[in-house]
Amino acid sequence: MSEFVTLSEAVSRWVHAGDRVALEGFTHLIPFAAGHEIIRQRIGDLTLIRMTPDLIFDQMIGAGCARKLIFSWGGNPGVGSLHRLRDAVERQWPRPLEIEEHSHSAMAHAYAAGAAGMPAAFFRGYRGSDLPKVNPNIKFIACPFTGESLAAVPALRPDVTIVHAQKADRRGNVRFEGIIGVQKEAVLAARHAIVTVEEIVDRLSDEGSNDVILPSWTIDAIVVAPGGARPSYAHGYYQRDNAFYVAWDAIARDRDTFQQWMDAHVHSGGKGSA
Amino acid sequence: MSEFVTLSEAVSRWVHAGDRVALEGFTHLIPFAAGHEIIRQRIGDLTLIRMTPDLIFDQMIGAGCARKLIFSWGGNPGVGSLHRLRDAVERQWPRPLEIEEHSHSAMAHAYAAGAAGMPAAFFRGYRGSDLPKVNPNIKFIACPFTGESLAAVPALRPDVTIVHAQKADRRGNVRFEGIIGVQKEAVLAARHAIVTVEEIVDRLSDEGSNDVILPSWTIDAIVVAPGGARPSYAHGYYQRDNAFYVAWDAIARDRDTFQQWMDAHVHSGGKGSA
Amino acid sequence: MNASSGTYTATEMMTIAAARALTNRDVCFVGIGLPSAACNLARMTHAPDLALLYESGTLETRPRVLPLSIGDGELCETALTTVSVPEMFQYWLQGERITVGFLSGAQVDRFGNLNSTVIGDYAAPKVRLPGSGGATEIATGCQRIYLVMRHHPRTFVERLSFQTSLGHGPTGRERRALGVRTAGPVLLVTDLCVMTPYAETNEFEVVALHPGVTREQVIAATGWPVQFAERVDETPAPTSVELEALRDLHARTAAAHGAVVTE
Amino acid sequence: MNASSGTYTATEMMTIAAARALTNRDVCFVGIGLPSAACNLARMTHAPDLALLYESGTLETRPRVLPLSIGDGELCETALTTVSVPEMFQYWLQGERITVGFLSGAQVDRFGNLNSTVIGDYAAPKVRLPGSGGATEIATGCQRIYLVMRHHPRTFVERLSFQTSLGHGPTGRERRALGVRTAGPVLLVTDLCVMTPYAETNEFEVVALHPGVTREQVIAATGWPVQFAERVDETPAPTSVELEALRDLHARTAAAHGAVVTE
Repeated sequence: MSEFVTLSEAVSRWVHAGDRVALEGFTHLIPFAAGHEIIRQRIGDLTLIRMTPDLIFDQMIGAGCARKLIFSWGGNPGVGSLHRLRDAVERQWPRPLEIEEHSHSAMAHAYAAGAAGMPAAFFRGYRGSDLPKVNPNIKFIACPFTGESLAAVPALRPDVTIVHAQKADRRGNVRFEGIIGVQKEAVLAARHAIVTVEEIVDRLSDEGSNDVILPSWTIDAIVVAPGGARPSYAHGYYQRDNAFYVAWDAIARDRDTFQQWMDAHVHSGGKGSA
Repeated sequence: MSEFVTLSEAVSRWVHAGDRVALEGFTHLIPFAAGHEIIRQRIGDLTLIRMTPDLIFDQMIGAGCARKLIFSWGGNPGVGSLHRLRDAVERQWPRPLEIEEHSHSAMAHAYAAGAAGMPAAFFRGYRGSDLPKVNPNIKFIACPFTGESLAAVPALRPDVTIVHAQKADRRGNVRFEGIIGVQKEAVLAARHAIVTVEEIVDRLSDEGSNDVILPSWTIDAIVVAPGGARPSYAHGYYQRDNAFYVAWDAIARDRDTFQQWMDAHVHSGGKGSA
Repeated sequence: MNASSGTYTATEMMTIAAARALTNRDVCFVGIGLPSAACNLARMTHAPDLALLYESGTLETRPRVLPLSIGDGELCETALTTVSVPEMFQYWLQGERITVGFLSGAQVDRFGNLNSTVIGDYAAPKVRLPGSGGATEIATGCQRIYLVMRHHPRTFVERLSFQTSLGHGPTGRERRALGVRTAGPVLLVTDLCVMTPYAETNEFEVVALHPGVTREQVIAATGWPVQFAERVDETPAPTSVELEALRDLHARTAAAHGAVVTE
Repeated sequence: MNASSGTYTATEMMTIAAARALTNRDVCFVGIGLPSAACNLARMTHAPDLALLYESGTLETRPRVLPLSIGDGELCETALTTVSVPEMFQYWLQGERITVGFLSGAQVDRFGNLNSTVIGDYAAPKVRLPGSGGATEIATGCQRIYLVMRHHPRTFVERLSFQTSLGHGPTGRERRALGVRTAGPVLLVTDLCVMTPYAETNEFEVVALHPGVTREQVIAATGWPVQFAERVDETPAPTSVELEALRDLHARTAAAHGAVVTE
């Protein structure tokens, strides 16, 4: 059963140094507030998992939280590079970063396999790509019926998954709307789950619906964090801050301007809740 | 792109003797009207595919349409046996019926694999069951990462899938509501798809929704067939006729009463449309 | 099977004893029939937060009447949400999110293995039963399995015609050998008694007799030489609260379905 | 790269030439950037029923402005419906429901293989690029692949640093050997020309030069000894309808995003 707690408590109870931590949200509903709290609590040695690292992992990697990154597309969408990610991979700053690199299809299948309790995902993938040469976690099996070669990757099983959603009800059930990405699978694949939400409501949806809802008993902690996905967006609540995504390119390009920005906007902020 | 046609045209154009035909709908939205049209057109030698054969396959099997049945639970829900199915299996009447028997989990995975373009489905199943001893389409593979034994079944790839839905819009997109079962997967797994619907509407859903909708370009034929799921039900339109499910037990128990019922209610009915 | 014992029937005792095994924190995968009555009774009495899932995809459903089928509209209308059937089997059952699976069958053996496929030879069956449905993977995917079945020598058998669903296996020891991590059947409630597996053998033995039931009745109704635990309790008789809730549920159900409902 | 040729830029010519390749019956998996502009231009001009899918799960989306990212709210708000990302990759892409996949990359070779992973050695890269994203399985899952890239010798290379996505393979013949049934890259539109694979070798050759572009310009901008088809046409210049639609789209986009948008 989920508990309603502060962001600071959620992160300190369920995120530990060395954990495998997934923060999902496909462009939409990226859990920035929670990522910043991890940075503030200086939790390190993490294996960070995310299909699209985006600015949040650029910040966490630049802040030194990550030992390893599992990902499938590491850019600033529509803008260009993630400079802190590149600095870590190309120049080991602020520390070396091990990478496990996949395609989107593989990551999506691996989360779904984790949610489904499978040890691995099997799919038609990686044909003719060099990625299997550099990632030993990509293997191939023969279909027992047709003999076709199929790709296999281990299921993703984060120690904790953190996502942001629009609404929770008072019983701690959570609803996702709009671009729902891989959030449901990432939560169900994890040992523990933290969900930050825009607000608590009395009723999540109409009777007899097929809405995307996770029951309370699949979640450990719910944190009310209005604006917790900014500068990404929350469908029905606020828009993506595209200008900030563009501005980030200049901020992150230089180690000093990055650290100044982090000091001013992350380390100084958020005591106890978002 | 889907075409709007009559039931009679849909069945004669897309269902042929010898085809593998799935009629899905999990208790809810069972495409009875379409099944009756197949019986009226006396299309035979079919491989019928359905997780829960229900009354519709009892009728089609009793009418002699089926050469083979692929299924996972063949009862009259809450009532008892499907007597026409039993008569075919136990006493080869009106003709011998080959059966390929699975569990629900296997059938659901096999449809999903068909929808996903996979040759087979891989899942954690059939452990300790005798079903693999009697169904050569159940195999096991070793997980390439953990060595765990995992079940494999061939993907289901019907020649044609027939389902019933609440609504189509004028462009031929279709929305499913309520208990959605395995209909989406069954349609996407098939070479051709026929959808019978309660009504045509101007607008299927609100802006920005996650509703269960199949685009026009995944469907061949749309047939307006109000009541086309009776005596099963259509969420938002009409209730399940539970009394008929109970009454069917006596009708189907005897070959003569079955044939009289079929003559009176199926063969005499539905010319050209439902 | 309406042998009344005082002011309640044996079936009522069975349903109530089964309902008592469920707790407020359980997440339960519900089969139709006896399990459905027991699960909803528990939810309507001592376990209001019990989460019930049916294989039709309804998550946390709260039906006001018992469904006739596993996919009745009532289940969807009162659910937290309804997911697809593949999702139900992939993320919820196989994902091991379910604490209790409630099963029944046409035959059970001493190790809680179930047959719901055929009586007689598979290729030329004497009786063709409905088949597995969800049972095969429910039996291995849920953390624990509770069984509810009417006691009868043709049902409680020495040897299954067909093993549809794994209990503790033909020798009582197969789960671990097959790599199955879940506990399997830990409770068997009948209209005569309550049984649990003896720790060393996994053979189901009688741990409680329902009020008024004798050991001889159980022995006569069991197709194998049934064992009794060192200490055999008497099942507490139904309370008036339990009985009233169960009878109200059945009355509402009969009124809603407008027809007899087999249980 | 704003070399204007008359009253339109080379980038406008490229986008318009790419848009023309799409038909009203196509179902198109759209990458961000150049592909997105071309696909939406086609939808707004000659192919109003063109179905656009973005990997964020938006089915048949009709954005009024170009998205900055692949998951902008605009895509969801104007979609027929929005599915999960696993479903998008399982049922829609891998299910081979898509007729055209539009891709770009940091490097392309003569056989349409793409690199979007690293420049230099993988373990110690000179430049770490974003990586595959959806591209690896888009390249094999869609019936046909159209490529749109700016022509430059560092982009059109003799040898890729890393083969992220399969075109016709390192020798032009690998698709069939790998059991891939889809056609792969059949069109490459640049800011200088239009290229298609020569049937016998699958090597991309120039089949049309954009107005005012010379063979020498193409040769200078290509990192391999580029071939020209026996007959080389001139790409029809943008019509005023095409140009106006594209410029309106960019103007609406700039207004909506309130910032510069890289294309």
